[in-house]
Amino acid sequence: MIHHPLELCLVFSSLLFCIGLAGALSRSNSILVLLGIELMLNAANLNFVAFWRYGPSPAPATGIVFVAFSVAVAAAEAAVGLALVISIYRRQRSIRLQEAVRLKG
Amino acid sequence: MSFPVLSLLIFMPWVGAFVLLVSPGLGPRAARLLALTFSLSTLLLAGVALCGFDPSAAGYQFPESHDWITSLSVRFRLGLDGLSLILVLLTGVVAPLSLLASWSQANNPRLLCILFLLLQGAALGVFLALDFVPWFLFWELSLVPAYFLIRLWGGAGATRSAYQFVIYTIGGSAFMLLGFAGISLAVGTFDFGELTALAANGTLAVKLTALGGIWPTAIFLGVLLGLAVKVPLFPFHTWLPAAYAEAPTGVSMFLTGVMSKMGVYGFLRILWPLFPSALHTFAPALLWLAVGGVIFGAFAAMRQTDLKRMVAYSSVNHLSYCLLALFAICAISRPGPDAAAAALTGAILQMFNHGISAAALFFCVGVLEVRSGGLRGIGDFGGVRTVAPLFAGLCGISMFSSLGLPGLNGFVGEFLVFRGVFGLVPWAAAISTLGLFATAFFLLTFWQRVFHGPRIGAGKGPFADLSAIEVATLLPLVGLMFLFGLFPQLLTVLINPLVNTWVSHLAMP
Amino acid sequence: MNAAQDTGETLLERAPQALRDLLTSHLPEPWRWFANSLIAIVAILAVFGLLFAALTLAERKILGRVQNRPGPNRTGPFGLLQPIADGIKMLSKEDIVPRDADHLLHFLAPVTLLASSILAFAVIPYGRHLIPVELDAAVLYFFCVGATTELAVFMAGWSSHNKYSLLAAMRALAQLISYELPLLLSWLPVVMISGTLSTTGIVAAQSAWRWGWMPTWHVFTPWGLAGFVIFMVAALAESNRSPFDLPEAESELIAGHLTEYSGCKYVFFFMAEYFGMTALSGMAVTLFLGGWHAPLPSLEFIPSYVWFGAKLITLLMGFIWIRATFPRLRIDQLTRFAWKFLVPLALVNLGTTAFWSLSFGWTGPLLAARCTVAVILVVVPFVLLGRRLSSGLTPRTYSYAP
Amino acid sequence: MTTALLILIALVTLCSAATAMLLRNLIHSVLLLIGSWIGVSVFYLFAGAEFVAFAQVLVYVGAVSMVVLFAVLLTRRSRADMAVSPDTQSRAVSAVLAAGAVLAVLLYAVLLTPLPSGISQGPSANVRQIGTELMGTHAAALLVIGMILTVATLGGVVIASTDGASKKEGPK
Amino acid sequence: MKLPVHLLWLIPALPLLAAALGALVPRRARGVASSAALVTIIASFLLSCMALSSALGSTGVHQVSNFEWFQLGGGSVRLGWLLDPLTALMCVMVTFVSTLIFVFSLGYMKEDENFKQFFCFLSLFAAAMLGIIISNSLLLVFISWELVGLASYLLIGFWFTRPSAAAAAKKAFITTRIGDLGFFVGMLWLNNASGSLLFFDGGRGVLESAALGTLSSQVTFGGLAVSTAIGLLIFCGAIGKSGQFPLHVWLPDAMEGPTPVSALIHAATMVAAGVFLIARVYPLMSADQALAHVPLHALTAVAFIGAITALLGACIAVAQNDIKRVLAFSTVSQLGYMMIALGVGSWVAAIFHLLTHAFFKALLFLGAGSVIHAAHHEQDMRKLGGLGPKMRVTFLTFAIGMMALAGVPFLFSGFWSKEAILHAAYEWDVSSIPLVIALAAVVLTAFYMTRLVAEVFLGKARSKEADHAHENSAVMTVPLVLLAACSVILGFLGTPVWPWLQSTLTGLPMEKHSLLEGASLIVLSVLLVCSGLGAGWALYARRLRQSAAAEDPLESTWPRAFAFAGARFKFDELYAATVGRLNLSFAALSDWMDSNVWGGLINLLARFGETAGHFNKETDDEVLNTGFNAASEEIRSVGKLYSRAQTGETHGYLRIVALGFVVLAILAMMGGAR
Repeated sequence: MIHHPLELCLVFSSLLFCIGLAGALSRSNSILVLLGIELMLNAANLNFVAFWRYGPSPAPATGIVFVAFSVAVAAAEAAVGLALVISIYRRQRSIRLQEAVRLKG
Repeated sequence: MSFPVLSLLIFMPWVGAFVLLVSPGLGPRAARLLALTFSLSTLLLAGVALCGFDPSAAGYQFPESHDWITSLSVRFRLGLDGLSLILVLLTGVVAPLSLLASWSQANNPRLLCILFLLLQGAALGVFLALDFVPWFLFWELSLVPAYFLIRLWGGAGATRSAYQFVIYTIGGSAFMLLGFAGISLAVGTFDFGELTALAANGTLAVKLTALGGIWPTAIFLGVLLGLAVKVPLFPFHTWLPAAYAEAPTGVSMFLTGVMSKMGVYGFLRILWPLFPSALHTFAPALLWLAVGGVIFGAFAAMRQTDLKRMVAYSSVNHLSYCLLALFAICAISRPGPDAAAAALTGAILQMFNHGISAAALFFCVGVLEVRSGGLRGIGDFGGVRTVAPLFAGLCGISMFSSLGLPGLNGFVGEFLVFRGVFGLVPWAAAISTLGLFATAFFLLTFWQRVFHGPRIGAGKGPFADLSAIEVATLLPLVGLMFLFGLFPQLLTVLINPLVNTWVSHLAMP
Repeated sequence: MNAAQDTGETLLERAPQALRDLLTSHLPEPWRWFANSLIAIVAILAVFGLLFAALTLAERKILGRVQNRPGPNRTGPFGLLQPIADGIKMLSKEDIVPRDADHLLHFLAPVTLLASSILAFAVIPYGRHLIPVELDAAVLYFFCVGATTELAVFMAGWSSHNKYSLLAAMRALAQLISYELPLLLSWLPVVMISGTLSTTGIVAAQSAWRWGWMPTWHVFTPWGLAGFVIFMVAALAESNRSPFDLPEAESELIAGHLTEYSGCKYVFFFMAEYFGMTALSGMAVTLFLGGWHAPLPSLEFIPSYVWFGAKLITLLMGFIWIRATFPRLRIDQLTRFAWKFLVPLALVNLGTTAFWSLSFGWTGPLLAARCTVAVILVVVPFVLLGRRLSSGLTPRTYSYAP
Repeated sequence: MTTALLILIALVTLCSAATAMLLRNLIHSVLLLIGSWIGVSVFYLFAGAEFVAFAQVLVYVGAVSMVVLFAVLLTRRSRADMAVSPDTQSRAVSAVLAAGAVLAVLLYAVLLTPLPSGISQGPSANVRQIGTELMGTHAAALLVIGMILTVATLGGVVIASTDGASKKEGPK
Repeated sequence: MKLPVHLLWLIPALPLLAAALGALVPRRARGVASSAALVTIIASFLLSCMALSSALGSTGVHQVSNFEWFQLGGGSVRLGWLLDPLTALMCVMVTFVSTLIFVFSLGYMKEDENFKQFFCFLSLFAAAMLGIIISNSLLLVFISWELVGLASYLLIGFWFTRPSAAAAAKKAFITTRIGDLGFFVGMLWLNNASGSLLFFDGGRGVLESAALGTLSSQVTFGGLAVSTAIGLLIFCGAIGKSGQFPLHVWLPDAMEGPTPVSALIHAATMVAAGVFLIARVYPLMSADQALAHVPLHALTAVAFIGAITALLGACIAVAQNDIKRVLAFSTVSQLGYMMIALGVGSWVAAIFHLLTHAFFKALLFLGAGSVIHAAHHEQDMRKLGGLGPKMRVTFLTFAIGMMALAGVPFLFSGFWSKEAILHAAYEWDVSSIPLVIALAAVVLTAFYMTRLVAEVFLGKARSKEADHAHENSAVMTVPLVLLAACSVILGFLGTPVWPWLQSTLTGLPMEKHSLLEGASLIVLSVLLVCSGLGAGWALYARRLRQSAAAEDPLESTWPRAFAFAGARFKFDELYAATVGRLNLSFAALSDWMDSNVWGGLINLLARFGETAGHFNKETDDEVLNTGFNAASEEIRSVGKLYSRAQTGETHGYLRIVALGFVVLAILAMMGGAR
């Protein structure tokens, strides 16, 4: 069925993405939601690399560069996101996402 | 293009305002010093211009000309002649001193300085612009900082006065703008030089007449109204006492020292050259108004119990002398050259002298106000001379300068105005001498009530004599009073060629 | 490998290669690769395992001498067999796991740690031809493997189900993360100058001789010296060595996150610490001390791996010396030292390096200027930051219970 | 053989990710996720993207995981609480449905799109090239990323710092 | 030694310098200010003597030195100095009297804290007066004239903490300024009519025949010659400064100043200025004399004003109780004399009287000052008395002054100068009223001076202050003695027998007359003087006042008349009721017009604008906004509906995003399929 590394990568990344999505959608713990999103990002990064490596018109290093950026942004996102989580926790002693519905502290 | 000294003159204060604007962390003292430095730049650059000024030439010097709105043939033209130079010098003297007078203003000094510098730049722009559009822009721009200065730092009734001041003035200017729109429609240019030339050979009048109907008269009256409100010409003066009285001291100094000259300047620079015949037609009536300003201004001042209002009314009286001179010239079909020259010189000198002495008087009232915690009624003081002899002395000199004591600057201007007007319209001069009497009367009453007699009211408490900064504010003004009172030649040499040109133009038609 | 003949290397230089080739040359291609790797792994494990044993002994002996006592001297001649005795003792001890512990993680933690520290050895060039894995991003690999140790520490602390272990693990993590930054920043200049992340490339960049005798090791440049010092300080902290050994601080914390470990697992941690120290030293040698290059052209006849070993052992002795010399820091002093001193210094050092790199073509008097400026750029921040760091520090006053 | 290995790794990665999403124990979740991140980085390695692979491990394993673990430890009240209460049935179902729909669409797209036959000899980018690319073509983006990271760091510190909040609320 | 005319400016400049110095030095530098004032005034006196010698060397010639002050248009404004015997004599007199007054002030003002300022102002006063004297331009005269006004203002109000002094100073300045306005207009007119303000300018000056001819030949309103009109306007200035009716009211009030100031004002500087001015512009004033068909000659007006003033002053002086006020009204009266002399054509006699009067009036005032100083500032002569034995020098010198003023024959200067005036009036053929009035005033003068001396110096002390009085120090008595000597000697410069002064001033050869010419007038006046003295003696010296509260003999006889004169004929009240009220009501009118008419118009306009705006607002509110409100209500309800989706539930959002992605992807694929 899978006869091409690109296809493999794409299927893999799709699955990874959907796992992340399902996690983000289903879990109420905001940390886990964030982690799900990180997974989705990873899946996207994998696509970058896959298309860079196996894609029809490979460019010098664009895919890698984009992954590098993406990783950096993911790190930033994680830092800010988790800081927010801590802040939310400090306010309402819980990190359940359903309870974080008010903008006002 | 040579060194753009005039542009620098105008924009240096604005640069200062900008610098202050972008440095919000500045301490009040630093902000004031910075503002003072930029304000003094005017004096410095005026000195530069004075050095390069050719006193024997009548035309505009240091010309600058840049295209601006080509589709409307608007140009950014600047030029300097004797009249402008004198007023620029006046601004250079009064503006830093006004700033110095606001030195102790603790309420947001940075903003105050910014507005002051904006005001200064706008006033300089009015004195130097030679095209109507930039001129008018500067003219209106000067109102904005003035409004805020009065409104934010003024006394109890400042809001209302500031409103009245701005609305009244803008109302007048609106008519002027309309008038110039009409002129532009008729001849298609905004340039003062070109317009003057057109007016001199009659083309302007012809073209305006071509507009038909009452338009030529309406245009003239529009421009007249705009300027008359600004000067102010009696009876358009009612905004003035309120605005001057409610403004903080430094602002009053600047308003009376510089801004009130803008109107007279407009009369000399715009109305007179552009509408000689219309002005001639209306001059008899206007002459009555000017006489009315002289008399009623002085007598109304006599009734004031608020010292600032009193000085403000004396401003109405003094500025009316300038207009009296101008209207007297216009009222006569062929004025004698001597009398006309005396009247014109007198009017210009009177502008300068009034700028100095009225500013000094406002400052003195401001000193009283500060010492007494905001009181400025004539009955609130007494015997101040006992405790503050230095203040009394300097204030007395300012006062005598204002009432035209010979040896001080005020006399020269008034004498020349009267000499000229008497040669042109004797009855006007004779009636106006009543103004001289009334001025002496109310100023001496002021002096007697406030400085003489036993110590009462605010003079009773601890009343400090002038501080160093206050002396530094007042002393240059007093020094100038003596200087120009004894050597008027210093000023007349600058304007003689200009006056001669005007007089020779008068003789021609 | 063929180039070896061209350069006329000595037999000793090629000996390891030759030995390996002798063993694997007859195998088919994928197997040969596999066998080669296996040999390399075995060699590394053997060499560094022995080194570990020797090092523990040496440390104990040296510490003993420094503290004016004999050190281990009962097992074997001069106590030489002490490491073996220790090993046997530790391995034969009971492996105690707390009842509430997360068993899987409790087991995984030492394994991960040991594995990651061994993995770090993969990219260090031990000699002219002795490098297990030739990687383009070798330095990056080295440090990304090093990052895994943090994970292991956390796992150890958390899985023990002991609040003191957990707290200690957090403290250790704080320290590791704090010092990871100067560590990474300190070698960046080297990468900037040599223009590669490959360890062989970096060693090659230090192969020249200035004036015919002076090695162009990075440590002999102003920025290199600063980088080296920062690197070594950070390495001390990363490997939890004294004076930065508060995560385990035997005398105060009962070994911190290792409290609940015993027996074999404890040995793993112990080994991992020494392996990590060795690997970092090896990396320092590679990055700053010219790798396997001889210090003088005339000494090149000695095989490169000997030189590498010598440098490595020198650095390790330095570690031990420092441990014997300095007292332990307090945790606030520790983190402050990292964030307020090392990180800014490393950042400034990056700037210095940039200047160095930009002024590459300068000659004559300009060269002197280049050196002067670089030295100033290194020394002045050092002095200023040092003054800042030590300002306001007064001897702590303790209030004792009456 | 490589493909088989890859598929194996992919399966392991996916399993660990899925398990991580299902587990109640957050710490285990995180550790499993770390495993899956490493798996992804192995994919990178196979694709010849060494630099990205190592960077991925460095960032995710070395940094993100640490931050997450810290966050987990800082936001729990008790050990019992760490086991997150089971989510409502409906949300789980809807989540799976949504994810399934997305997956269906993606797989449909991936599998039905004709891919170039044969493995192209893809580019191998060494670190130097990447560096040149980063500092050349993408210099602006690099600067922006640097800015974002700085701001994120500072922002994280500001948001998470206790100074402001402790005054208002104080410890419970 | 002669002083060239172009250096004449040194004479006023030196005291001016002292004034400037006095203004700048600190208050405690008393010695600096006073010595500077003294030194400069003495130097000026010496310079004046040099000027006199150079003027005497060329009598009848007006030496001038003109210069340009500033350029004006094509021309310029010029000023100049003038040196002729009139100038020189006046300079000498002013500087000499000033010197003595300065010296006297050293003693009189010793205790005052503003000692320094006093000398500063005194110097300014002297400088301004000298400026009037030496100027060759009406403009310069006017300038100095105003400065005299300023200095008098400062000095009269010197004790400014007293409200009465402050008011008197203001009154003096304002009253004289009313006259000055006339002067100012006259000057403008003169300038306009002749094109110049220089007196002598090589044929082009206004006092030279060409200009005078033009001026007198032109006719203005009322048939007056232009020169008459200008002359009368200039005379207005003189009326103000010289305290002539109707502007004499300030002069008695000016007694509020320190006594040396009064002496200076009354003797040397201020009041003399008016007389001097008329004498200076005498050619202009008399230019219309040749015209027969004019309704009024300028000089006629001068003569009548002078006559009224002379009588008025003398009458009021009789009823005054304050020493200084008696002297002040005597000055008014004597100035009237001088004006009579000017009016009847003998400006020389006027100047003669001016000079002699300056000395003896200075003597009298300083004597009064001496008394006041000794009696601790007690000025009411009813409370004094018996000072003669205690203050011999003062008494003797005061008596000499009194006799000079009263015109006691032959020995005293006042007699000769008054005779000259009476002769001139006698010879005037227009009217004899001035002569009659002058003779009447002679009697009154002798009478009130006798009253003054008797009340102050004779009898016994009627108060504690007077009882404790004793003679002052030499610094105050020596000037008195010197002035007394001069009051005697000066008269012999202008006797009919040897009229040196007259010939010097006019530049004509000396015209000697024997005393017998006009002897009848001399006899008459001597008789009148004697009757005045006798009446005074009879009423006041024979029956000496016993207590301060005792009634005056005249008062008991004519109480209402005495009270009316004592109240100065209620001029102040009259002015307050007429001019003052007019002034105030006009000011009130101006103010009312301002706030109600002009301001009201503007406010009306503003109100109109406001109303328009209000109307506009109502329209907006009612008509336009209703529609907008309805529409925005719709929008808002839609928005509310939409906002229900904003739950804050992150999961919900994520779900929608996922579904959205699916929908989009499906759409894209369907699009791709098509």
